[in-house]
Amino acid sequence: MSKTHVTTTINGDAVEYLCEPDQSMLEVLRDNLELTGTKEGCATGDCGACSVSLDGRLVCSCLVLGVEAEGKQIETIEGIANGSELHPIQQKFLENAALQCGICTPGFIVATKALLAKNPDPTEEEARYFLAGNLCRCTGYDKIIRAVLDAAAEMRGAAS
Amino acid sequence: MLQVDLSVDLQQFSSGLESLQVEAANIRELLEQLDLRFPGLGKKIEKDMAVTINGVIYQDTLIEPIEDGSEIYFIPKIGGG
Amino acid sequence: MSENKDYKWVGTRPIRPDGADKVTGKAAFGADKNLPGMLHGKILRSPFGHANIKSIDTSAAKSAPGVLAVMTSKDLPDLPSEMAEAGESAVDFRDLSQNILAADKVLYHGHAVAAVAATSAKLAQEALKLIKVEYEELPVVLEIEDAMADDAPILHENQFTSGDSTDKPSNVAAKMKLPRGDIEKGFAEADVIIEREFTTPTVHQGYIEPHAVTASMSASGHADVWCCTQGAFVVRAMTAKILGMDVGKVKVTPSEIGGGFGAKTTVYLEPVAVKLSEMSGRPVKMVMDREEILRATGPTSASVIKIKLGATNDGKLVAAEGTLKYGAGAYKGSPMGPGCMCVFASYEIPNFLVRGFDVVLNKPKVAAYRAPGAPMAAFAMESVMNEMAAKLDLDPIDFRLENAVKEGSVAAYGPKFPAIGFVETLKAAKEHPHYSAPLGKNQGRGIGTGFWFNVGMQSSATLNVNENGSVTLITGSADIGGSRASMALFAAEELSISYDLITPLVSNTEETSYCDVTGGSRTTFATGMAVVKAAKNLVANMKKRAANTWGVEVDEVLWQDGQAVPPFSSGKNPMSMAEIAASAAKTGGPLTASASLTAQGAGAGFGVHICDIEVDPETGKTDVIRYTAIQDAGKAIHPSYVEGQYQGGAVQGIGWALNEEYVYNDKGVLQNFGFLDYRMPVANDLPMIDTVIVEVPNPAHPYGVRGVGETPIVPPLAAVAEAVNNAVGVRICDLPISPPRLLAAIDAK
Amino acid sequence: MGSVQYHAPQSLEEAVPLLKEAQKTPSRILAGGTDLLIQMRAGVKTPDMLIDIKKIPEVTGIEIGPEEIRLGAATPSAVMDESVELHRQLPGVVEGMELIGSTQVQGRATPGGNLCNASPAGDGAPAMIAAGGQCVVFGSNGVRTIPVEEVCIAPGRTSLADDEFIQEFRFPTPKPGQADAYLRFIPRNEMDIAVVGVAANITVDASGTCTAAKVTLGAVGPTVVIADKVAELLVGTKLDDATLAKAGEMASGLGTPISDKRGTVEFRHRIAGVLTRRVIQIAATRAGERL
Repeated sequence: MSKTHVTTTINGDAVEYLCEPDQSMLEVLRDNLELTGTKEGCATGDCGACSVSLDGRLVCSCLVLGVEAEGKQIETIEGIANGSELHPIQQKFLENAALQCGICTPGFIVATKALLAKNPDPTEEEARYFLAGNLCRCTGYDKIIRAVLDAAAEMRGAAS
Repeated sequence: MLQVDLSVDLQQFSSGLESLQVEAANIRELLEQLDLRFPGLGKKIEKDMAVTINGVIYQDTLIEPIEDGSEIYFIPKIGGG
Repeated sequence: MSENKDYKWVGTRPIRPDGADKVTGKAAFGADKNLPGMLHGKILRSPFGHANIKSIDTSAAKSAPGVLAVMTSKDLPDLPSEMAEAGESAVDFRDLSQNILAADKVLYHGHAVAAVAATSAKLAQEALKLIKVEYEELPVVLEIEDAMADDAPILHENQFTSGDSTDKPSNVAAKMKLPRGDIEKGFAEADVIIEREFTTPTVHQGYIEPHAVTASMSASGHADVWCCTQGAFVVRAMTAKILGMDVGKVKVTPSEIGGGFGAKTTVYLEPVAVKLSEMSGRPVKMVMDREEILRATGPTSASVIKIKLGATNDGKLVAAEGTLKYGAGAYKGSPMGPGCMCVFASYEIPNFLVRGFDVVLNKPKVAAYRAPGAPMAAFAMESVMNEMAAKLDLDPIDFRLENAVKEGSVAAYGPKFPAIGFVETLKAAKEHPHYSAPLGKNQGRGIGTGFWFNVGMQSSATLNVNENGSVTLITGSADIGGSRASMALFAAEELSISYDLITPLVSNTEETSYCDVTGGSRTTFATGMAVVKAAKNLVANMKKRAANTWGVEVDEVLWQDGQAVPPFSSGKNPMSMAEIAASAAKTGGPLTASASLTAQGAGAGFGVHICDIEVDPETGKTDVIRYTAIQDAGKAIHPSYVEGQYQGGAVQGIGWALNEEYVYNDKGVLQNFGFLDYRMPVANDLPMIDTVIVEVPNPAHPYGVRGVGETPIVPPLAAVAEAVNNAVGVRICDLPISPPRLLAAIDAK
Repeated sequence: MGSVQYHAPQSLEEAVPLLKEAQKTPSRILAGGTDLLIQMRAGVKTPDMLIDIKKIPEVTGIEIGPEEIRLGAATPSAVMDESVELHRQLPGVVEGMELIGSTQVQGRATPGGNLCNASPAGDGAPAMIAAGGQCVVFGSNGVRTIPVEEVCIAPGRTSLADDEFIQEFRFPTPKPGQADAYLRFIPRNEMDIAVVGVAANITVDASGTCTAAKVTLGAVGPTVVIADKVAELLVGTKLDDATLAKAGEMASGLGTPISDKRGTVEFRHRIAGVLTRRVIQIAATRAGERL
């Protein structure tokens, strides 16, 4: 049972870890690195709670192996805020009451950041389509979608 | 005097009697009186039922005062998700 | 709409106190707790839907690498069959214990049989394969009507229908009867009678967070339990009872909870984790995977409900008959009772008869799910109400207004209603622009209404004033949907200080007084009541401190804007809360106030939903295109989270109506055990969910609050079905309205 | 309990010894992993060795030439979706891949992986077959080329040997007047497995007459059904409503679908007809726009 040594970058920090070759990135983040902000809802890629960005690409960390992170850049929910200053997406989720229990929230915020990087001015339909892989059982999505569109407007305003 | 109506499920204790009048100043006294008349009824209510006084539901309380002339009905306790 | 000018804080929408931790990933949920030296526990589950357990041999597993403990039901005390209070409702602890680890029989596929604790989850999983269980397979019974048949396979040889004088064991655990008037006479008076039978499938609450616990038993026999639960005190009571422990020796710390909807009001893992910790001498963590959750936790009942309804031509209901059969899963205790009490609760009907049946099946034991029993009952009754309105050529809202219960109406379940808001809610729906908006081709609109009792139960709250005048607010009520914000708003309003000065906490069972579960839509109502009461005690105390400082009579002191105000004649300056707190040492010691109560007078909640759908008539696919949820909240303390309850409940109901269902094979094996095929609504299945908060104050609450969490899941099922009917002209009585079912119905038209 | 070995060869050459080893050791090729990792976790697949091919330059990327389009087998569907030119040339092939799973899954899922998972309901294969796709199969003994339809031989089984993987797909670049489309039916709007999927690749001339056609159906049989009879029916017509209706009817009778948690036999037949009609219409409209 030899473990593999992996050198990677997580939220801008150079990180090294040992993992089993069949450990998922989600397990590595949560169990090996204690980055528990990334959540497990299904471990089959169907709920989006474990969303992270891998080399700028939105993925479910449960569908990535820890060994695959070698030499890559990973961003998790822990890397979204700038120190103690919330990212506009985080702020808009709070202002719009876009969370109830909050378990899906990290995944939604990571996914929203990926959406707005790709499409700074999404329509409601585009936002719903892009985020269809993130399940929320509490909110009915209404306030989440409003927060996403609100954050997009704010970020466009800040950029212009 | 309180007007007490019994649901079908409780009438097994009262040999089918649907309603009766009881003298009581609070829920504890009411249940004691019912148990005296129909052994087991008061205990059954205390364990499994909520008491309604003029339509207001009281659950898990013995001390609630009851005004004279009130209408009393018992319903199963309610939980929820 | 809900902003009330009389209040400074109540009715506003501040950011929730726990929000920043939840958007940054810092909030600790059930699976986020780790302890040094911790083991990982896994459960061996039944591969059969129904079987006798002949033997279990755990010897090989015990000596497997990394394994420190293996347990079966033999390691739990043999509890007598006994109904006992467990916080929210009565449970039979023998059933609960055997559901956690099967004793002589497995009653559903996925039923827990044994548990292993090992140094890693992987090793625990491997060790499960070494446990040898000898089963004797038995026939399964999955459908309610089959289970009630004379020749049905019997799940429990010692279960007799409660109230029946028979010595024949039955799958019918209990019956219920609720009569009024004379239904024969009533139906004889009716001009129109409609009779239909409805079925609803087994569905799951679908919370995203898996059940998770970390437990540590100390050498002195004191158990420390961290878990995600709707009620830490209930976990404590159940764990102690199942393990034969003193409740005072069990400490339960609730983590943040990632959704529950009723299913986290019971225990599955906690007693097992504690026992494994005791056996191994190490902390034990257990986390379910999604497949285990769907196979062995939650769901709510499948139902078969027959409704016969009679009305006169002028739209008066004269008679109703309802037969409601609910599947309980493996052990007795479906929500048959509340279902029967709800089914006719919204209307004045002079003659009715309701019969209920609680039926056991080879499926997981049902758990509470948002207004337990009511959505199925309302699907049936509201569908018939819609059909009746159409037959009588009446507007469906007018027809309901004609028969709606109001203050003074005698509820179908017995008592007389105090002030309620059904009529106001119906009127708000009728006036809403959505109700009269034009529709396109293949589109249809439907309405449904919903009722839920709401409950009070036990709560307590403590306010500790810090030396700068800020306040720590402690309760034991799990916060699932923003309740800490509401608690802080109550305290801010009562103390008339800034919301930001209040830090509301959810504490563990050893550091706060008893609170029942967050369920029954009770937290804002009942725990809120305790916070208000504690705050009033605190204000009284602070006025006394100020009066003593000034040497004036306490009843001369006013509390205004967060300060004690002396009588003008005293010539003294007002004392702020910070000043009173700073001088507390000299005026009697730390400032603290607590209150506890069994909250009475929970106000019934009524909702009306308007749903527009569009059907693809060639495929049977249905899309919800517009939706409005209107409900009486009594008083919305934090309107955003009230709206959130309406929206979330509506969408769970939409899922129930359109696509969610447990699909079993004939051996009782669930086929759709993941989120891929258990089809909960995703973001692009839905439109925005508009809301209207109606406020008819609950006279029993200091701020008029009614519970709001459960009612919203009640109306959607019938609203969606009626919208489909109005779009394509077929009345679906069997949920879900999945594309194959709808297409077949369109074909059969 | 043995642990899995993980290898990520950087080149085809580096892969050769690993593929040789794969003839002796139970192994799986790892591309996007969106099926494989779930199957491993569920204990359905228990390889002792994983060969991650994503670092081999030849297996990713898109090249569009005048005669031929090259698509690396391990190109994530999100990358396919972002290629404007691929969308223009083979919109149906892109549609098949971009319908798989969520945005998150799109970031990982690959056409080669989708094909080799050999699910009867795989969304990738129908349009790739309709587009006349060929697979370049790399093995420890060299390279061979086979049509896409020859890869899947049964649910979960492919014709590839233990020491082979798909390196890339090659499609003839569509001619003027030629276009494709893919439609599937799912009960929700996202995140489901196809109940039925249908692809059409249609060529029309300036008069609107169909000169060539290929129609393929997924999830109505153990492998993709190539509806040659439907294609024959279309050629020579102007794809008028009556022809399309007839094509739909014909498609309804094809295949040997099963009843399962996702749909019934009857429903699958019905939907196959509806989708066939609709997808031909879409492909024909696109074809007309490319004249």
